[in-house]
Amino acid sequence: MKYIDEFRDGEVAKTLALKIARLAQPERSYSFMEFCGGHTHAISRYGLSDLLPPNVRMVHGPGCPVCVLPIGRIDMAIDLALKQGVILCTYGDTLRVPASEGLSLMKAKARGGDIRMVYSTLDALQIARDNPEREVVFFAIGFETTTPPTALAILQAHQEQLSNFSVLCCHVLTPAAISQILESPEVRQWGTVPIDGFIGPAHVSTVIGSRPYEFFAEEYRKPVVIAGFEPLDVMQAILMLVKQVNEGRAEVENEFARAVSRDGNQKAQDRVAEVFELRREFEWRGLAVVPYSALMIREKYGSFDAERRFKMDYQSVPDNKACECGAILRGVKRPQDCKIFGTVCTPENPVGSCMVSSEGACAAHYSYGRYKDMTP
Amino acid sequence: MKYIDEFRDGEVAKTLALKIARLAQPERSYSFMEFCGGHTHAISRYGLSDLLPPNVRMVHGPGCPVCVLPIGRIDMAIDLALKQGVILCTYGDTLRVPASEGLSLMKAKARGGDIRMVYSTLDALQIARDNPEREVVFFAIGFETTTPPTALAILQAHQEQLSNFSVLCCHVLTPAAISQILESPEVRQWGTVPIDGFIGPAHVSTVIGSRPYEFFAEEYRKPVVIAGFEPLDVMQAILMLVKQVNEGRAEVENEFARAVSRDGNQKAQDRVAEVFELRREFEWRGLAVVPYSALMIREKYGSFDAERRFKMDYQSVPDNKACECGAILRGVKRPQDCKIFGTVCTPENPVGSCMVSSEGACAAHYSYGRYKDMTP
Amino acid sequence: MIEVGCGPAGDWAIVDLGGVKKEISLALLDDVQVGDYVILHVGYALSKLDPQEAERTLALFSEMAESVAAAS
Amino acid sequence: MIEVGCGPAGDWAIVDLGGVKKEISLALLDDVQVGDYVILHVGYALSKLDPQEAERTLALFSEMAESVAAAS
Amino acid sequence: MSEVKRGYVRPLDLKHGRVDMTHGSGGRAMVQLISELFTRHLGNAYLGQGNDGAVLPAAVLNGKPARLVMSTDCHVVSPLFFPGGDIGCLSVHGTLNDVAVMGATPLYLAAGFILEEGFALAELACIVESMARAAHAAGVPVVTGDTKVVERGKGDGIFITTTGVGVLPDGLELGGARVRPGDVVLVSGSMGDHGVAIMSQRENLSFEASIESDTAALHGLIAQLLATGADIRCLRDPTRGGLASTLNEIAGQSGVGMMLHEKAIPIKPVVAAACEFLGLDPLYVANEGKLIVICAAADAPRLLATLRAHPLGVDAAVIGEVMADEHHFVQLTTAFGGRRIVDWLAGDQLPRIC
Amino acid sequence: MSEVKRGYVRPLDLKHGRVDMTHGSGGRAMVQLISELFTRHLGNAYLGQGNDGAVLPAAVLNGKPARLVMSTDCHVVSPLFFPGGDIGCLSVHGTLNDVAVMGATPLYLAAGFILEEGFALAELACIVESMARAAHAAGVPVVTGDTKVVERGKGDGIFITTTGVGVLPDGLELGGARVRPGDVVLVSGSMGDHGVAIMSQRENLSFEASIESDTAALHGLIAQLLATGADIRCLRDPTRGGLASTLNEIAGQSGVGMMLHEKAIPIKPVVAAACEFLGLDPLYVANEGKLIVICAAADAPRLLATLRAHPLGVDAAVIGEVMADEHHFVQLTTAFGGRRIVDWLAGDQLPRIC
Ligand code: SF4
Ligand code: SF4
Ligand SMILES: [Mg+2]
Ligand SMILES: [Mg+2]
Ligand SMILES: [Mg+2]
Ligand SMILES: [Mg+2]
Ligand SMILES: [Mg+2]
Ligand SMILES: [Mg+2]
Ligand SMILES: [Mg+2]
Ligand SMILES: [Mg+2]
Ligand SMILES: [Mg+2]
Ligand SMILES: [Mg+2]
Repeated sequence: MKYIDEFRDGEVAKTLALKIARLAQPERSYSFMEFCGGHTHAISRYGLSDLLPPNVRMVHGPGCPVCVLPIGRIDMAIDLALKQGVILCTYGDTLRVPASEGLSLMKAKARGGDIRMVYSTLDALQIARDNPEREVVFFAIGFETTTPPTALAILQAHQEQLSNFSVLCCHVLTPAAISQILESPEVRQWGTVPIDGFIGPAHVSTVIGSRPYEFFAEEYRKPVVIAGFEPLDVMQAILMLVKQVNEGRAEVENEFARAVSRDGNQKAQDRVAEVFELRREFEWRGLAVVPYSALMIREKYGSFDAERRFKMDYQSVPDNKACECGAILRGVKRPQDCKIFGTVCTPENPVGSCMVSSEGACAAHYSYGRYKDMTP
Repeated sequence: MKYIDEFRDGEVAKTLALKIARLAQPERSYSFMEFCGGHTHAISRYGLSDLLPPNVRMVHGPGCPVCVLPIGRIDMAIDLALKQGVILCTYGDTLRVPASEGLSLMKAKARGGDIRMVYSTLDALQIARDNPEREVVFFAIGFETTTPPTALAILQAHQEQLSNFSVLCCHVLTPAAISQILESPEVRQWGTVPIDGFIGPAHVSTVIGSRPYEFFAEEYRKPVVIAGFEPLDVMQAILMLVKQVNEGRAEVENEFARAVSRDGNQKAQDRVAEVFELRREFEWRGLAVVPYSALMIREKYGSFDAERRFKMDYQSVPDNKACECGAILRGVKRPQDCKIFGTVCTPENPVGSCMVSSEGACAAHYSYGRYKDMTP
Repeated sequence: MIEVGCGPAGDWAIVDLGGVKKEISLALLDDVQVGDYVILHVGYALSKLDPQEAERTLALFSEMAESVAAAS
Repeated sequence: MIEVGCGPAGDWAIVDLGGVKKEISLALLDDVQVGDYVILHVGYALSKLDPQEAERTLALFSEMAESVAAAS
Repeated sequence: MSEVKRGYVRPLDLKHGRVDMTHGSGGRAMVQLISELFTRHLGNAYLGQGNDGAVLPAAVLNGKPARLVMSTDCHVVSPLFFPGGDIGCLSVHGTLNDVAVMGATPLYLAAGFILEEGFALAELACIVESMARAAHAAGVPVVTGDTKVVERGKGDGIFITTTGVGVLPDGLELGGARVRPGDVVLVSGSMGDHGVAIMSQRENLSFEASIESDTAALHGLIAQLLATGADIRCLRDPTRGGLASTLNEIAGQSGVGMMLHEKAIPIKPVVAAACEFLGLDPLYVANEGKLIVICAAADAPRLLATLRAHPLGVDAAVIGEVMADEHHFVQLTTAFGGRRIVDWLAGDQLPRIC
Repeated sequence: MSEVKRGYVRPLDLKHGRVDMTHGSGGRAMVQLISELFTRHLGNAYLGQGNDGAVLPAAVLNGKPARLVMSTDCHVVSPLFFPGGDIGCLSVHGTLNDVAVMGATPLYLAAGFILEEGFALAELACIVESMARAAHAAGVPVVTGDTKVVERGKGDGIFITTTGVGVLPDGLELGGARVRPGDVVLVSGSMGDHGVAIMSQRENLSFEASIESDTAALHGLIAQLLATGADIRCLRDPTRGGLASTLNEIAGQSGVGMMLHEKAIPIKPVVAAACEFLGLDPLYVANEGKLIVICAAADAPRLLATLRAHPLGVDAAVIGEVMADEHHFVQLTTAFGGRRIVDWLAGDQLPRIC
């Protein structure tokens, strides 16, 4: 597969690893946060941490779309399916995120909810066309990559006057999350986990471009390297971050220049701006309520807003007490620091959202990396 | 079972048989028509013809409710189920009656029609209550016995304002059918099958009483004996008919006096009169179009009339050319006179309606009596 | 007929036939008492059974039987 | 990207990835040509892949490799 | 760092849990369902092997290699729980009986479960326990199995397909084709109990009647019949389609006719009454613990005696004879003195009974 | 009076006909379906016996009584027809393979059909013909069967449960619990073909890829492996849950760990590409004609050679080793030089693949 296989070459990886090992200064330690779940997955899937020297440590960030959904948002979706009787369409991983009362969308489906996994908003629109007598709600989650398709779906529904279609909008914003982490008292105060730099998102950046990261680099003096999702991309980005740290630089560099420009995809940004506006505040799992960190549907398209249509109010629900997802999403704790990791909480019976998707830190560590925790 | 077992006593039957054999005059033959399918079934089920002398012959009449339904009426029901998407409720035997294009309600059900067998109009009402978002149509067939429950269902739906319930009314009238047979040119002209008397209906007569038969007895000089559905009732009625014929009488006698009065069930008649009025004409299978032989829903309850609600027109459809159901229903032919009896037409694959219900002449003969046709 | 007058409108009854109990409607028949026998059709009682007439009919059969027995 | 401009609005395309062909939407991306490589997400093309930049990145890897090889 | 506690698995929620699609995925959720429900209740050394199939001791009878008998039945009964039983014990009896009526000693059962998404684990547990009890009582283990989960609306709670294997001694030949004119037809008890018990639960019929399904394993009774050494031509359990359809099947296989005697056929009054209500003929109603025995006339009395001496055969009766008839009609002399055909069941307006 | 033409039955309408409830009633309509479809295509002397079960020759291998192996699988695959196969042949291969991986020679199959009201008889005929071809090619007859019909909306067209019986020579012991550290893991060919072929047909995925299911009967290949006399510990077909789940199962049974080598695992480029699209890992995708062989290290080379010499094993490869590990982890060295766990499949967002 062109432009994929070349970026997965194990031989090249070895040399990159060697280079990182040489550049990393033994007397200091490097902690880099990969913001994106896609990077988390690549790191675990390819066993990248085995290739890094012990003093270069990757910290998982809050960029797994399902991980940051608070329980109350899943509860709203379940309510739509079970109480309002809608056809609820959603992306696959969302199905297993734990909600209140031991439910999840998967379990709500087993209880009779008409919940359908879709691969694209186009599928959800088609389901709405095919079931004119039913209400069809698309449970829209994700960062800036999944937002433009949702915007297009609403524009399309508007044009077709598809009056049985609506969207439960839970789209969130990457820059707001990064700010929150950088301003989190824990992250700033807990001396043992300083973040020395960020691997910037791949797909998100194709949409928003590299410019939004310039603020962080300057304001918080943190180097950012935007990287593709392939393992060599990640290795290269780490190398570039080590260099910046060594050289005392804090710049935005673009390892993923083959797909990311400084300004991003203007057409996609326009569509998003047409349909959505900033939410005054939004609760994230692990990051608490973050001001202006999410999108809501504009008044003009209000008839496609499931929250308006079904007169729903968001109810905050506390996470399971034992669950450390919040600290993990902020990069303060690691999965293995959670007392119930791998026992009560497993991918089959996730207690927290980080145990659901393979982009979640706990699931990635459980599925790919927990051999490291074992006493040999 | 009290009042049932006593009327099925085989020992008594033997003495009744002996008595009939003695009374029946060897030089003449007796042909009696049992109007009702219930009697047809009893005769076959208990093997009554084995107990009769050869010159006493029973002729099956048109009193099997599903047998007299013309194809076009079943087509209307199928259309409601397949094209209008209603929940169609009907009594069991109706499911297998052949319709156009090789269909039946059973096959329409396999093709996706939501067709439900009910035991009572009460079930149909309940289905309508349970499915407020669906149209529910009760396919109402039968003679004067099933008409009062349909009338009650409409009155009840009216009272409850059950606006998704309606009735495809195919209720027919016994006296009109008997008249038609007596006035049928074939029956009157075809010298070989003179009808010497009638066994009058059991359950129908509990509703309409014995009075309506007095007209036939007088006008056409035919004895009528109303009989219960138990085998001894039938034997006794035959005995009474033989006597009347021998004595040259043509009276209405009531063997079923334990349940039938001269005036019938006035309450039931009132309910029927409240809801229904005479149809100007109705096509019967085998008897062609018979004037004033069926009921339709009065204007007042017109919103419960499926024909009005779904703007349906009755389309007459000719029977299968080979099928002799018409002649059989008029008593002119016997099942075994049909060329396709037992070969192309069997209870599994009925071609005509008489092969469907065990009250139908062909099905009764096929299922219970065809050993008699076999060369030994 | 083992129970009469149940249901909201009081026109329901429970009948017993050889140990099988079933709820039926009395909406088409007045004055039914516990102990009465009724003719049933599609869930409705259509008419009461007159025990005297039943006995008379049965007697007619027996009479026949006797007269035949006497004659043969 | 093996076919571009299908569908009623002309913003559909068929992509080929290692022998797998799939219909995707070009509604978020202009000026796509047959032969272009694109970044896909949930059925949409999000951006075009710049072959020169890709080569440059790959060259960067190789360069590293050489420099390491030379050093060791 | 807390070390992973090895082997810990949060147990199935047997009270409120439901089957979901992950239980059929081939992953750990499926393995958990199998071990906490199926293996736990049905467990035996064979099932415990946990391989793709069960390895079973050789098919040997009295030291000699014996022929095998194999039979399979899908069970789709609705409702799943009915007076006198449930789909679990029914699925054991239904297949054991098919093996046993061949004259074979049933040895092993396999069970395949098709579960509908949303099915309550509590009901599943009841059903599996009932299967386990039935298999245990019959002395025939469930040695292998399979579980699939289908989406809601693509199934009906649970379907169970069981397959039985048994051994048949050399020299014993039973079968529908071995019946000859002059043979005698017996039944082991009253007809129609199972079907009426099922129908009494059907929503829009729901009558009340003290009738239970007769579901039972017949191989014990059959072993006693075979031990008499009588000349048995054919054994069969009159399940779906009832006595009438089963006898028509045999008549066709052997190319004979039969004459039954209505008065001789045992039918419980309450079953007769329920059939009267529903307009059904009890001869077409299903049984799940009854046996048809067709034997040489001379052997009928002692087989009848053997039947009646067994708890499952107390109401046994001789109900008719086999005769030559090129039309293969099953006929009946009515209690009334008349005669009629007892034909195959035509159509079906009954609920799913097995 | 026209005499009844004996034996005449209007044939099934295989072109436009559909399954209706009467086909499951136990009456003549059901008998007709069985004879015109099932017996006609699957027909053999055993099935032709037409009794409640099939009487089968004794379980003897080389003149000695042999142990039996029994296995059952329910097949609920959707769609019913997919590139390279259909539910009919799949239901034959799926069960034959489970018997064969036990080391047994499959001898007999039983088949239970659960049909949904409305299912087209034409499709049913295609499926039964495909089963018949597969059974014929494998030399294993379907000796007994059962058919049930459920109401529309209570099934999904057709479910087929097959049960296989085979014989296992004395002395041959294979099983998931016999694997030891130092053993070698082989696969007979590329992983994930079947699952990707199924997914390519899924309505809202529907991608185009020239990939066919690998569904095939493996007992011929297995016989050749056994004939080498090599020390095979365990054979298994990595079906539902794919290679990953199957190896985890074995690791748990034997109490060992495994180390696989990503580069060594054969995966077709088109399968890799489809998995890339769908965000799946091919190690979790189902196969229906592939074999896992775990053997003593010394025997790996000749087993690999034997596999590669067979048409079903041309792409065979050694993919890893067994090692001691009290945690029973299956691990993998990535093509990248890293190391990770290959865990059980968790969750399931895949269509029904078997
Ligand atoms: S292991 Fe589970 S409970 Fe603990 S932090 Fe991770 S997701 Fe939350
Ligand atoms: S046998 Fe069939 S076709 Fe002939 S008259 Fe009777 S119902 Fe009609
Ligand atoms: Mg069977
Ligand atoms: Mg059975
Ligand atoms: Mg049987
Ligand atoms: Mg299996
Ligand atoms: Mg269902
Ligand atoms: Mg199996
Ligand atoms: Mg299998
Ligand atoms: Mg297997
Ligand atoms: Mg069967
Ligand atoms: Mg379906």
